[in-house]
Amino acid sequence: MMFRFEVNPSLCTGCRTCELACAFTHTKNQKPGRSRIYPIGYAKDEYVPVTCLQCDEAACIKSCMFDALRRNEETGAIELNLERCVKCEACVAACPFGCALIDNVHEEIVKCDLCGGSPACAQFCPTKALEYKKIA
Amino acid sequence: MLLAVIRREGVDVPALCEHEAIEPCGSCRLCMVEITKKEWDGWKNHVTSCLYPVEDGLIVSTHTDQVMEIRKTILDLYMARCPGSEVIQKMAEEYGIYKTSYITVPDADNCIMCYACTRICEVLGKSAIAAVERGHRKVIAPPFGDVPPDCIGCLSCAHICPTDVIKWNDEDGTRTIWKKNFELITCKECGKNIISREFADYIIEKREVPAEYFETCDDCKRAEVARKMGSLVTRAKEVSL
Amino acid sequence: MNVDMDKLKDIIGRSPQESNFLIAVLQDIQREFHYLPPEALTETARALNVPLSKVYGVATFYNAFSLDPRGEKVVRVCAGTACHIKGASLILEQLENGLGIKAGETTEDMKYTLEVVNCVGVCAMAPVITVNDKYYGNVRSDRVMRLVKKD
Amino acid sequence: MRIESIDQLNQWREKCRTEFEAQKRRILICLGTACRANGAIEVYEEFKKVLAEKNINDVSVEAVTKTGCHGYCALGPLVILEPEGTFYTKVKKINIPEIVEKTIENGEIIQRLLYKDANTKKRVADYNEIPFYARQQRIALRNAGNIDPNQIEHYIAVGGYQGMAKALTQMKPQEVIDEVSKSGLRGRGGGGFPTGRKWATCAKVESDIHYVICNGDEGDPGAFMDRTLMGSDPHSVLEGMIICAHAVGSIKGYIYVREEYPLAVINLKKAIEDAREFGLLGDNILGSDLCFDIQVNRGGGAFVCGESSALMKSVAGEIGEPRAKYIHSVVQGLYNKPTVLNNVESFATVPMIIEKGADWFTSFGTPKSPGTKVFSLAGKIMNSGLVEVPMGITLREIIFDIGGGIPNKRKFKAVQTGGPSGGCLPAEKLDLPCDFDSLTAAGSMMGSGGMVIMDDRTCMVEIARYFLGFLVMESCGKCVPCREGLYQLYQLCTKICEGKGTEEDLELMEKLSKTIEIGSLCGLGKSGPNPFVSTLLYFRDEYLAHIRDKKCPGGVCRNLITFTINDDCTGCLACIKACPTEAITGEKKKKHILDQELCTQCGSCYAVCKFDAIDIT
Repeated sequence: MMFRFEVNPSLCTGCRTCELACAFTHTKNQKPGRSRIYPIGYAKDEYVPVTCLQCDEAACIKSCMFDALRRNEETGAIELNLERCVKCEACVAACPFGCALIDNVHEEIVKCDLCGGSPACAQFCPTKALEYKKIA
Repeated sequence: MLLAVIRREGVDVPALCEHEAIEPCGSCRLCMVEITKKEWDGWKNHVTSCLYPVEDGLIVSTHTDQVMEIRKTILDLYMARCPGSEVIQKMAEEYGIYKTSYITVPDADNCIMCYACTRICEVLGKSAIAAVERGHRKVIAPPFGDVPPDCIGCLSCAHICPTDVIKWNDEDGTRTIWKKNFELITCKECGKNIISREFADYIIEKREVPAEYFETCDDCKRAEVARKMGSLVTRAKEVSL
Repeated sequence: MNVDMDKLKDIIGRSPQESNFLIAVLQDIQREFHYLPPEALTETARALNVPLSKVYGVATFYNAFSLDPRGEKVVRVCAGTACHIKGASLILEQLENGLGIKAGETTEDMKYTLEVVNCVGVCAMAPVITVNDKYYGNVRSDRVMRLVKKD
Repeated sequence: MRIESIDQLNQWREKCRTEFEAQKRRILICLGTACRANGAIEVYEEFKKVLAEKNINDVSVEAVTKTGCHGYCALGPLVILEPEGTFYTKVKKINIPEIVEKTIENGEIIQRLLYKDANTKKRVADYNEIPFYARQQRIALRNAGNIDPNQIEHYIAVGGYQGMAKALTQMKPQEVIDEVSKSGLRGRGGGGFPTGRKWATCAKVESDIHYVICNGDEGDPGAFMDRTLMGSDPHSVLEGMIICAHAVGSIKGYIYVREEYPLAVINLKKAIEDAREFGLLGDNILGSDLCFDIQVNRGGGAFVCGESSALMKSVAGEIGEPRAKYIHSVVQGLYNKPTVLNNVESFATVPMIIEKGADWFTSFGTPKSPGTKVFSLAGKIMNSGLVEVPMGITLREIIFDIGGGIPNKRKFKAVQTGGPSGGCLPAEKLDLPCDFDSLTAAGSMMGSGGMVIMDDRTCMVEIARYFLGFLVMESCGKCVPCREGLYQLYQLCTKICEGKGTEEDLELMEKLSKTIEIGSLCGLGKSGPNPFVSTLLYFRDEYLAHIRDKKCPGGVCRNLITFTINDDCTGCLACIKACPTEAITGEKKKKHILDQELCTQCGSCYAVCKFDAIDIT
């Protein structure tokens, strides 16, 4: 089974619910960290939610010298093992889409892990601009 | 290793020199625990759990009086060695030590000589720094105490250091660490600092990541993604109109 | 100080160019030059394909190596247990005063280097000093300076 | 010439033996390091020169044999004239013409060069009758001082490589292991681990390669057995290693020799070359399946490299830092391959066990510590040197009967055994048998066999401080209890020596010692506090004297002693010349005066005074 984010920018209102959902889902120590997803405005009142594409040839995995990023074969998500991460930011620099992020609150790298298979961002998107769909 | 199992079970055992990205080395001795087995007839041993292989039938005690005494003494010794380290102070306070019983080591910095930095640099494949001298005179330093020729300015050593001893500075597109200056790649769009040129080159060479990925910062790359997707939407709208 | 690079390469070339010969190569260089010049470490690192930091680490870890040029005569005071209880520290003190340097240092005229060694294994003749490769046993503190000067 | 079978070896042996024995008159000159330092090389050259000039019947220049250390280092240079066994001590170059003329030509013994028994005042001609030798049982030292270490023919002539031949041609590897196990041989490097068990474990590990390493990194200050063995009888070490290689299935061996032992390196290298030439090392040794070669690695000069895992790191060309040995090095040793590591003396003993059998070996020593042990005697003792005695002999026998007791009529205070990791035993323990378990139980250890004897002019607190200082310098610095703990222990001990210590300090030291013992990563750290712990156990009063009374009973700690000149002063001026601070003044033949203001308590005057005229209080 394969899942994929389906983004319909025309439905996105830039309400940032996805951001909140992401940050709270990954909350640690009562401090909500940085979201892994961003609605980015590209024109007046026009937004696109941008998040990790879990690339097949992932530059983030390749660039990590310490093997902290690995693909979860079950969900297909590229997951960051924080215990192995030394915060060198190589993945942040290498991701061609800018989707490996730095969380300045917890001082660590954050990376979309598809919430273990059912991404909160898609679940909470009020306009269905973002959907997590089965494709095969 | 045993430490991972102990932690998995939710038991808090302190450790300073341990990190998943590097091989355990057993230098800080804080993760020491008492082990025994039924068939050992009451014989006990103290081992560093970061290095001890997991075995069937092992009975592990993490907080016996003896173990606590060892941790206390070690933290007491650390307090004499690293009088300025907040990490050490906090840890020691948890064990009821507020002031060291020993003489403060002259000229000591906050380095606890755990080799995390040298080990991570070795994993990286550079080994730009190493332990120099031995015994109580030992320090972590680049060759000849000079600018390390093999350093690529990735900051892994500084980030992994448990007591934050390794200082670095990013200023005006230049990164300085171990007294060595590195050119920082600045985003061609917004001018934000990305990573050092040498580190990027190393990744490009070793891991075959396209060089152009490193030319723009993450913010600008995301904005670019949004722009591209947006343009598709705009075009679709134009078509439907 | 200029180092004869040809000689250096020749010495390094005598051993197999493998990392496990690092200590042996450094020992050969030390024997030839009486210390390890910086060029020697860099060249060894290159030839044996060992990180320079490790070469430097090894060179500073072991007593056998010196990173500073040493004097014509290397005076070593044995500080083994037997020598210690027979007054080695007094002998060291006399030498330090007499030569005007501390243990581990070299006189400015590059004539003498003073070192303390753990044990040279001639405990039967304690206290012992060696001057270059020559051993002197049952050394007396009041005569040690004369001994060193005449050697 | 390559020896390819046991028959060829036996033929060669016959030839060597005939040649060796044809030389009726042999002049053995000890060229051990101590004798060398006292001019043994000049003695050797002079003998050859004089004999060449004289041209005496039956006594050719070849009769002059340079041997390795004979053990009685205190009396060097030593010259032994065979076949009578006449033992000349402290021989000088100028004595040679006389020896040649009188003893060699006319059979007359020169009395004044003979050993003089301190008690009976009698001169002894045959060295076997000298107490120093009479009590010894030489197994490991069997050839030391009797053969030229650089001539493989000598070793062959006296029965060398016979044990190896037996093992290779008549015994399966398991049989060799069984024999060694049965002999009860325990590691002579100090740990006392059963050698047979070590070999058996290693042999069982499946691996593409097994290594054999000989630990010749004799780092204990005050010990010199291994130096002597490697320098005087290198082939015995090689033979032991070859037997081990056969037992565990190894093809590659290393000998790790201490940097400070140049002679041992030279002699070992020569022995290896010769053994290779005769096919005793290399492929298919004696026509068997065994292919084995040995390489000499010079140590870098670090005490910690005596520790097995550090030594293996050093052999691999790295920094000698130990690793935690939760997986033993017999399973994962050098380059992570199964490795047998034994001490020089253990390997030198093995050929005799194979040749003569385990039962013969267990006839010496005690049931739990069979065999003999080489001890080096040094410090405040009459007969310093090397002795090999059966295990279980008491300290008293070694120190007083063999060692001749304490010089200058001083009192015995303590004996330090086992080097920096060992401990100091007091006079009450003199009747303790010397075996692995008794010494450990008494708070010391066998170690490699170094014994440093101390008289009443030794301060036990200062000795503890000395060893701690040594260990602080020699700690590799990897783990905290050892690096920081020993440093603090040393600082506290220094405080006591300076008269600034308190009883709380002592308590803190005891507590700290416990943590270092349990918490350290390797043996160096774990045994690091031993010098302090054992001196405190037996000499607590001395610590208290420093703390409470601000006195140093041994008269060593400078802050706590005063020097005075008593009426025995003859006015010889010696102390005046020796005093570095010009604190002593006076005229010839008049009692000298010491100015306490200027005195730095360095002890120079005491060291030079021949009339016991300096008092230390």
